[in-house]
Amino acid sequence: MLLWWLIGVPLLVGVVLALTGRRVDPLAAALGVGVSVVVLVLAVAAVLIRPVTDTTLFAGVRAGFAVDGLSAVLVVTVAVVLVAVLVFAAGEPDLRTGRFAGLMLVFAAAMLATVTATGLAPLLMAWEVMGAASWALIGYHYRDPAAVRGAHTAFLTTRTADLGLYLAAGAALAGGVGSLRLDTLPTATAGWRELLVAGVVVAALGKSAQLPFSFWLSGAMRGPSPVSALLHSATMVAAGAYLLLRLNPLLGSVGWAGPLVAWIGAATALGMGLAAVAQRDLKQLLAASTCAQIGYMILAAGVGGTGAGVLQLVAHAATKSLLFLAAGAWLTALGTKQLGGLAGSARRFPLLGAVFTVGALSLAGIPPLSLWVAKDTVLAATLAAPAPSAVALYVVGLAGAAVAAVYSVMALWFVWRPAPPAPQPQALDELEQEPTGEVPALTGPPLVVLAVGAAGLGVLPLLGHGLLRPEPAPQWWELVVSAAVAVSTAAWGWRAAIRLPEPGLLHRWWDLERAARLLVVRPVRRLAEELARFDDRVLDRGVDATARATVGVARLLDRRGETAVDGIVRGVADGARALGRWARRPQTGQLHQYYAQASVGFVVLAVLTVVVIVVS
Amino acid sequence: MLSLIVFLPAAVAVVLAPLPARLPGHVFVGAWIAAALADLALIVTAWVRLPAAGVGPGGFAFEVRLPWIPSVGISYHLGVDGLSLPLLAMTAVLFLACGVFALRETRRVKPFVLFFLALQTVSLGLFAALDLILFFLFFDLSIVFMYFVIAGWGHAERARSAALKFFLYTFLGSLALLLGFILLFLAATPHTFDIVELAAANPLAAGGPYAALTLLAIGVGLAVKTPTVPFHTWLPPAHTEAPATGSAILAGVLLKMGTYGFVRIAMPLLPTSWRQYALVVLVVGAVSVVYGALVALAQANLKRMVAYTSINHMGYVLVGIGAAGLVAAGDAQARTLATTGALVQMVSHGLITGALFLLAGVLYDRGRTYELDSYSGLAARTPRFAALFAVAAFASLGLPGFSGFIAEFQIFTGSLPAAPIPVAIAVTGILVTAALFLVALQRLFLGPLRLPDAPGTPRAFTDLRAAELVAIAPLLALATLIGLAPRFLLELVEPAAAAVNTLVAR
Amino acid sequence: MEMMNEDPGALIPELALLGAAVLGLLAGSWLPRRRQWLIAALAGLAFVAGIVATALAYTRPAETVFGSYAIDPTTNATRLIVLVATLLAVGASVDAARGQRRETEYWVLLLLGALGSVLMAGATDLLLLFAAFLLASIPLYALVGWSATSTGTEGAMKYYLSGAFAGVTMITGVTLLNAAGRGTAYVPLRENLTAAAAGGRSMPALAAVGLVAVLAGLAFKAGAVPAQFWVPDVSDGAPAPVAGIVTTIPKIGALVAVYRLLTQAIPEHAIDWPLIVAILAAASMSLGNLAAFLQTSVQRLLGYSAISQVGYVLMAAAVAARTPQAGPALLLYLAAYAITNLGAFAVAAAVTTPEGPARTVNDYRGLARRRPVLAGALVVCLLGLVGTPPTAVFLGKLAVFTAAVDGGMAWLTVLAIVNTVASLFYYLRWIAPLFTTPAPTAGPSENHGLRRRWASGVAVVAALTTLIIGVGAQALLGLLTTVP
Amino acid sequence: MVVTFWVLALAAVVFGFGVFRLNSMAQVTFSLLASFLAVAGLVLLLGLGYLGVVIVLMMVIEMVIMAIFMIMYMMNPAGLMPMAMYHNKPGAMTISVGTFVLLATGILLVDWPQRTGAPAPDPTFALGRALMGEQMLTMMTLGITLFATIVATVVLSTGRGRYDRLGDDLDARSADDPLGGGVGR
Amino acid sequence: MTIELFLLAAAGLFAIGLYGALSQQSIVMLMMGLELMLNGVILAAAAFWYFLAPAGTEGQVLIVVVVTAMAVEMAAGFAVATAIYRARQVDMTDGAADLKG
Repeated sequence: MLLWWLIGVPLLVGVVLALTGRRVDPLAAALGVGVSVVVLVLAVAAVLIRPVTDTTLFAGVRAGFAVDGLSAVLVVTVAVVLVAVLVFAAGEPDLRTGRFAGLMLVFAAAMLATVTATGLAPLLMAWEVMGAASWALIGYHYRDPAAVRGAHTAFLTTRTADLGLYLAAGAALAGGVGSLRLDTLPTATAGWRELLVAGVVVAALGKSAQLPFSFWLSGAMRGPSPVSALLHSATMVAAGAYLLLRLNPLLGSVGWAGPLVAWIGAATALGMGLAAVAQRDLKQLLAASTCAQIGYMILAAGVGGTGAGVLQLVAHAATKSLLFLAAGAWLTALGTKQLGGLAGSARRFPLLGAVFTVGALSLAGIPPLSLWVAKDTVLAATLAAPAPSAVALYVVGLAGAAVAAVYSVMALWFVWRPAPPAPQPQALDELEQEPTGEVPALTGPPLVVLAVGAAGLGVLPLLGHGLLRPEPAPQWWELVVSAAVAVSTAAWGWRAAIRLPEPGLLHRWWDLERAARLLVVRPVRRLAEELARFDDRVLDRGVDATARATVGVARLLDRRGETAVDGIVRGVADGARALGRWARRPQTGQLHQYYAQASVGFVVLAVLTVVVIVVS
Repeated sequence: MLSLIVFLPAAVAVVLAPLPARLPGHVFVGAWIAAALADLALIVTAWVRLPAAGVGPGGFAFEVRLPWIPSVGISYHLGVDGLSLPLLAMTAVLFLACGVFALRETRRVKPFVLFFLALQTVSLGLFAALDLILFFLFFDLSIVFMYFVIAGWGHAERARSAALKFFLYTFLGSLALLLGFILLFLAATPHTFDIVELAAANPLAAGGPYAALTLLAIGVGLAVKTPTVPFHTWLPPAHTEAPATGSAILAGVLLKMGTYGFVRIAMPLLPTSWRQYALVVLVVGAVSVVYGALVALAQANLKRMVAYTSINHMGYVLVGIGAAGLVAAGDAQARTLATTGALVQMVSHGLITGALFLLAGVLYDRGRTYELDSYSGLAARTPRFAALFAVAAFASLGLPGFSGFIAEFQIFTGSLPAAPIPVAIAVTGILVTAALFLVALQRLFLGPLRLPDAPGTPRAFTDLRAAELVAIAPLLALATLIGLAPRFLLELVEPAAAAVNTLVAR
Repeated sequence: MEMMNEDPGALIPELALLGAAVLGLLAGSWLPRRRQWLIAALAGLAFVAGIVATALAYTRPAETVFGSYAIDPTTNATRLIVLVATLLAVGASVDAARGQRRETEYWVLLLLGALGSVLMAGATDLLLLFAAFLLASIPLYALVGWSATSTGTEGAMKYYLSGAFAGVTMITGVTLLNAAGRGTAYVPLRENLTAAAAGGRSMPALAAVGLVAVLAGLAFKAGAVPAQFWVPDVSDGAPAPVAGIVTTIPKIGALVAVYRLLTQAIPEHAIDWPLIVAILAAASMSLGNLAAFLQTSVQRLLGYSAISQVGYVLMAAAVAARTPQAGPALLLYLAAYAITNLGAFAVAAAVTTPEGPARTVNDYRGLARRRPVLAGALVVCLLGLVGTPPTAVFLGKLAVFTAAVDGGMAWLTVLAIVNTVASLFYYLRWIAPLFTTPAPTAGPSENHGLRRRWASGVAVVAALTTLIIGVGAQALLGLLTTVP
Repeated sequence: MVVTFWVLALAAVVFGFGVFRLNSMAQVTFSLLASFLAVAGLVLLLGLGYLGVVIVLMMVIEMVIMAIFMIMYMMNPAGLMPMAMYHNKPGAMTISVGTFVLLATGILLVDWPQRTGAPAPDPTFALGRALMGEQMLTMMTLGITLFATIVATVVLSTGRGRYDRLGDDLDARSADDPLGGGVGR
Repeated sequence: MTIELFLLAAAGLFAIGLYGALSQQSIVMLMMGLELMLNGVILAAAAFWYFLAPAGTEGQVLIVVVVTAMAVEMAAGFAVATAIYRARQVDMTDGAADLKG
């Protein structure tokens, strides 16, 4: 029951808010925050009580929800970030609408359902709703074509990957797992299991914006910052990682899955980190960084380090949502999120500057902040893994950490750089929105809470137990090495920040989107148009063509020249008309011609009959 | 009881017929709404009482069987089971919605209402019929009445030719169907047209070319009505030219007659051949799915687009029932899922596409065109319309939480074991549908506001009126209900689907 | 010479028609012009009496009277169909014939024509068949020319000349069959032909030529290819009720005669007559349907439709020896067609324009609003001719198709299906204008012409009957299924 | 016998051909009559005396009537002007010659069976028995047909009926006829 | 004097008659063609009777029927010719060809 409340309350309130229209707008923000607090309370209760529900969904297919160790962490994380984000959003004037609050709640419900689902079917349901909610939230400013385009890209890309889950469900059924329960999936029969795993992996990579799907996250940055903070840092993108962590036993049951996933994670960590360095738009930088950081979770999942992955997830959630919210606050206040335009912003809004610094340093992996611990835990798990390429993965991971330090510090350098003496009026043209010049008071508390989390969550392994105390813990030397790498590259980054190159390829996120458009979208559109033309011209006119041929024959027959068939009715009708004309020709009105035709008819018939008799 | 359900609208039509046409339209529409409500109430009663009727799997409830032409084995035989009852309910709901929607109809209201009442009777009758000839009777009459609706109340002169095409094409299909029925009739000893008896006797159990021809005739007949690629070309013009309510009924109810025919007639009565050619059905379904979706993507006309998505959605149904015939490949649970999914898809498509066509009608009413390019940014001007349309679009693209997902998920998971590659290809259909609906939403509602300024657009571009809202919202609400809590429907459908599969597997 | 059954009591329906004709002609000579309707009443009475007598005699065992006339369920069914159809035709004609100077003769000719049609159906001797053929032809020539209009007379001329030619062909065929089978009565004919077939191919070939020639005559009566040429011209030229009569009444007798001749006189193994009939069927339905496509004159359209409908009936005849369902199917179809076709012609007789009778489909614009009941009747009749359930013709088609498939002629059924769809096209050409608004130039069309109540009434009755038969077919089918 | 046959047969065919070759109406009619008479002769030759005579009588009368009609309607009653009243001659010739060739082929190829039985001593008596016996209904029907023919020909050919002559109520004192005579009252 | 010769003569008459029926414009001339065809039929019927089945009477009755039919058709033909002459002053079939198509 508790679980139904946990999912149902935000869902229902969200739907009602989203559909009621503008009448509820004045109340929306408060209602949203209130419900999110309720959700937090319910989440905490759920963690304590650990409820389990299970019901039939389809014939033999179960729909179950449960809170266990892994989901407990996620439920609380989601709830906390939700509260923080909604409180923050309450400060933003154009987000104080029923639509926004409602969609956020719907999204949260879907996320909560995703992480508590115990079966593939309910997971897929929640998973897809999450995608749709993200579409609506990214495209919140629906008059902005870029936002809408970003929303489309995000939804369609993730849905493409989601097809993997549909296939996985079918494969599971075919493999003998009729109930589609997650914990029984590894028992699927061999051939189908491979398909199952492949489907799950693709879906997870897509949702988590891993290579090669990362590009959608770039477009998604056109959405409001709180959306980015909730969806594109803490929750939705992490869902893919969550899925792989959750299905770790399944990955383990197929030999190639673990290494593949691990390498994709590592590659994303490094590759998207490099892309982040090339970004000069703060949100784009953060987005690329998100891909990279989630790469570590994926890496952890690939090497079987569930605990490490969860730790990274939680730490990253706090850190990144903090950073996004800060970026959003600046965007509101200053009207820009370009690093160049943010000069002096940290000095102008000291609180923002402080929390942003905490977050960025955590992101850079500077000890003793949370991501330093988390990342090292992941790397430790990597080293401990039996995979033959463990060392290589470790090195790539470490390189990724170095890159992370560079871009984090680069961003810090820009925001702390002294402001130009006076803002140029012409610079207004470059602004992305009207600056308000102030940061609402409401934004403070959530940022502080998140900053505390970003700084302190690294202690979790010391306090926690079970999942939160991942084995193996990083060796002391590992911690030292990574700290050294982080600090040194950070120092280099601080000095080189202004001079860091922005190669076009990296700036454009490795041209992944262009590739997708070139390889997938355009061919499909072409195909669609061709088929439509085919449909109109060929299928529909197939009969028409026969008709035209018949008309030709009719003309040939009729030397006097029949008037062309006027095509009021196309297709069959045309042909039939032509035939009809032809069939009327015997009816000349001349009796002697009737006689002649009838005689010939009967003679032919009689001859035919006799021939049949003689031949037979 | 069933006879009452089926013939109540016709009876109302008979009562209305002598009234002078000069009476205000509300009188007629009101009577229609009342009839539809009463019918719906009766069907709900039947639904509730169905468990009490104590019918085993494969059995029928509320059966009525009267000799009609006993010397040739034709009887007036009605009955419902889990296959037909949901469709009956869907039909009643859709007609009710259309009735409410038609409150704004001003053109020749009396015959309009009479035709719809007649259509309602034949639709309900078809889904309750347990005799091939009775089935054919309703099948054929549905074409006749729909012809008059399209020709009489469609858009301008082109409607006439679209209606003609519709009539000729589907009539050809119906006659192919009749040929198939005759072949079935002749195969059975004693000769009979009774579906239940034929299913029990399984006269063509041996298969062979005769049975294959029978299946071909029936299959083509139903495929035209469904329609599947390549028999679909009547559908887009018919939809484009039909009035909104006509389109809703055409897509929502009449298309189901084809797919329902497959599960009610082709599968149980020709199991051997069905198994033999199930892969063909499945592939035709998969092709329809992908083809319909892709062609819809390229459309610039909203109604044509929705029409093509209907081809796509009906393709899923074929995939599901095709998989059910691949007995050797899938286990019983998978096949039940596939068949159940196909049945749910019928109900779901009826509700969702009905809503979409009614919404398209609203658009036409305001802007006098279906061209997507003529509109932009309507979300600001008409938020309620935009919201409902968005919901309908997402429901149609198979988003979880709506009935479409419940159907499609079951179809995919249930069919994949049977034929992985065609089904995997078919799955991409949901992606293309997603793309096309997003594009449509974007063109219509997002971006800067732009309205068509053709001379035929006299009135202000208003948001949904109360009647329109009351007509459309319940359809989507039902689709959502099925999407979130499908058990009430599945409890009914699953045993029936399993029973059909048992018949197919013998 | 063996004793022969010469019971005139078995021929009451025929005698009733004859008696009414003779009495009518005599009485008509002394009746004032306005009182001639009494002859119509007399004719109606004769038809009703015939129907009653047939109904009473229905259960009597089959017998042959006068050595050449079979009174069996087939004949009885034909009697019923012809009598009912003619009764409808009387009703449809009243408006047109009422008070005309030759009204008496109209009814007399109608009675005689109907008598000829019935006699054709019952004949079991080629000579009687030919005599009945003459009787079924001559009065109808006069009926077509009865109105003495230019087109009516031209129609009469073409009808007569076609008929004369067909008659020559038919009697030639009778001669040849007589030579090959050494007899004209069906039973010995069959025996002798069977015996002759064993002795070589000469006699079957001779008989085959004869059979084709006899079928030519019957095809003329039925309006089948290749003796169909008169049909459109006559139905176009004659007044609507007469056109309805000539495309309906003789057709019934002729097709039953075809059926009887083929099944009773010609052994299938000697002559491949199913092939001939199938070819005739295919040609008739295709040609009739195609030629009807572009017609705008409704009577001409119905004329072509009549040709195509013969094709469907001939399907049943083609499989007559192969399946027991053929006979009932043929009769059922004929019954359904007769009523439906007369209904359609009755509408054509009832609708008028300011200039006179409505002749083209455009004259029917807006009829649905002007006269909804009549328009409804027309829609029912036309859709009935297409074979839409629940009309009578649908059941006829169902039965015919079933018989054809059962008789191994599925290809013919497929062709018939394609043809049915094609026919829909031209029937819809007529239906569609009913629901459009009339052309603005047309004035108020309520006040012109006669109130053709009788024709309208017959149209409605025919439409209702076709629906009633369609729904309650068991009663009719019960009468027909006793046919062997 | 054989000579008679050849003469009569040739006469029948040649006179028959003459019908469509001669120019004068009178000649045409009598050519046809001659053809009929030749056939009647052939019938007589085959021992059917009664029928032969019947044909002769019938045809003489018929041809006389026909001659009258010819004179009534045709443009060239006495052969004063050449007639050109043909159409589609080549087609007609092809069809008729083709038909003849086919018929002749058939006649020559058919394996005609042996004669079975012998003529009744008095064929005319046998004919009478048949007409009164098994063909009675045929004869009755032909009788009715003659009745119908009378009615039909009157309807078709008379321009004026009793109501024209005697008024709508048939109560005129004297018939209103354009010419005198007739069965007036 | 064999059956073949009789039949050839009959066929000749039939074919000549057919030619007339097909080629003559005048209604009366056309009817003459038909008569001539019947003439052939009479001859054939008589021959069949004599050479094949002289014991039966069908052949004779057939000739009676043909002769009657000739009379009936002639009468009807004249009536039709009169009627059409009265209606449009023509006696040619070509002149009455309004009904077509």
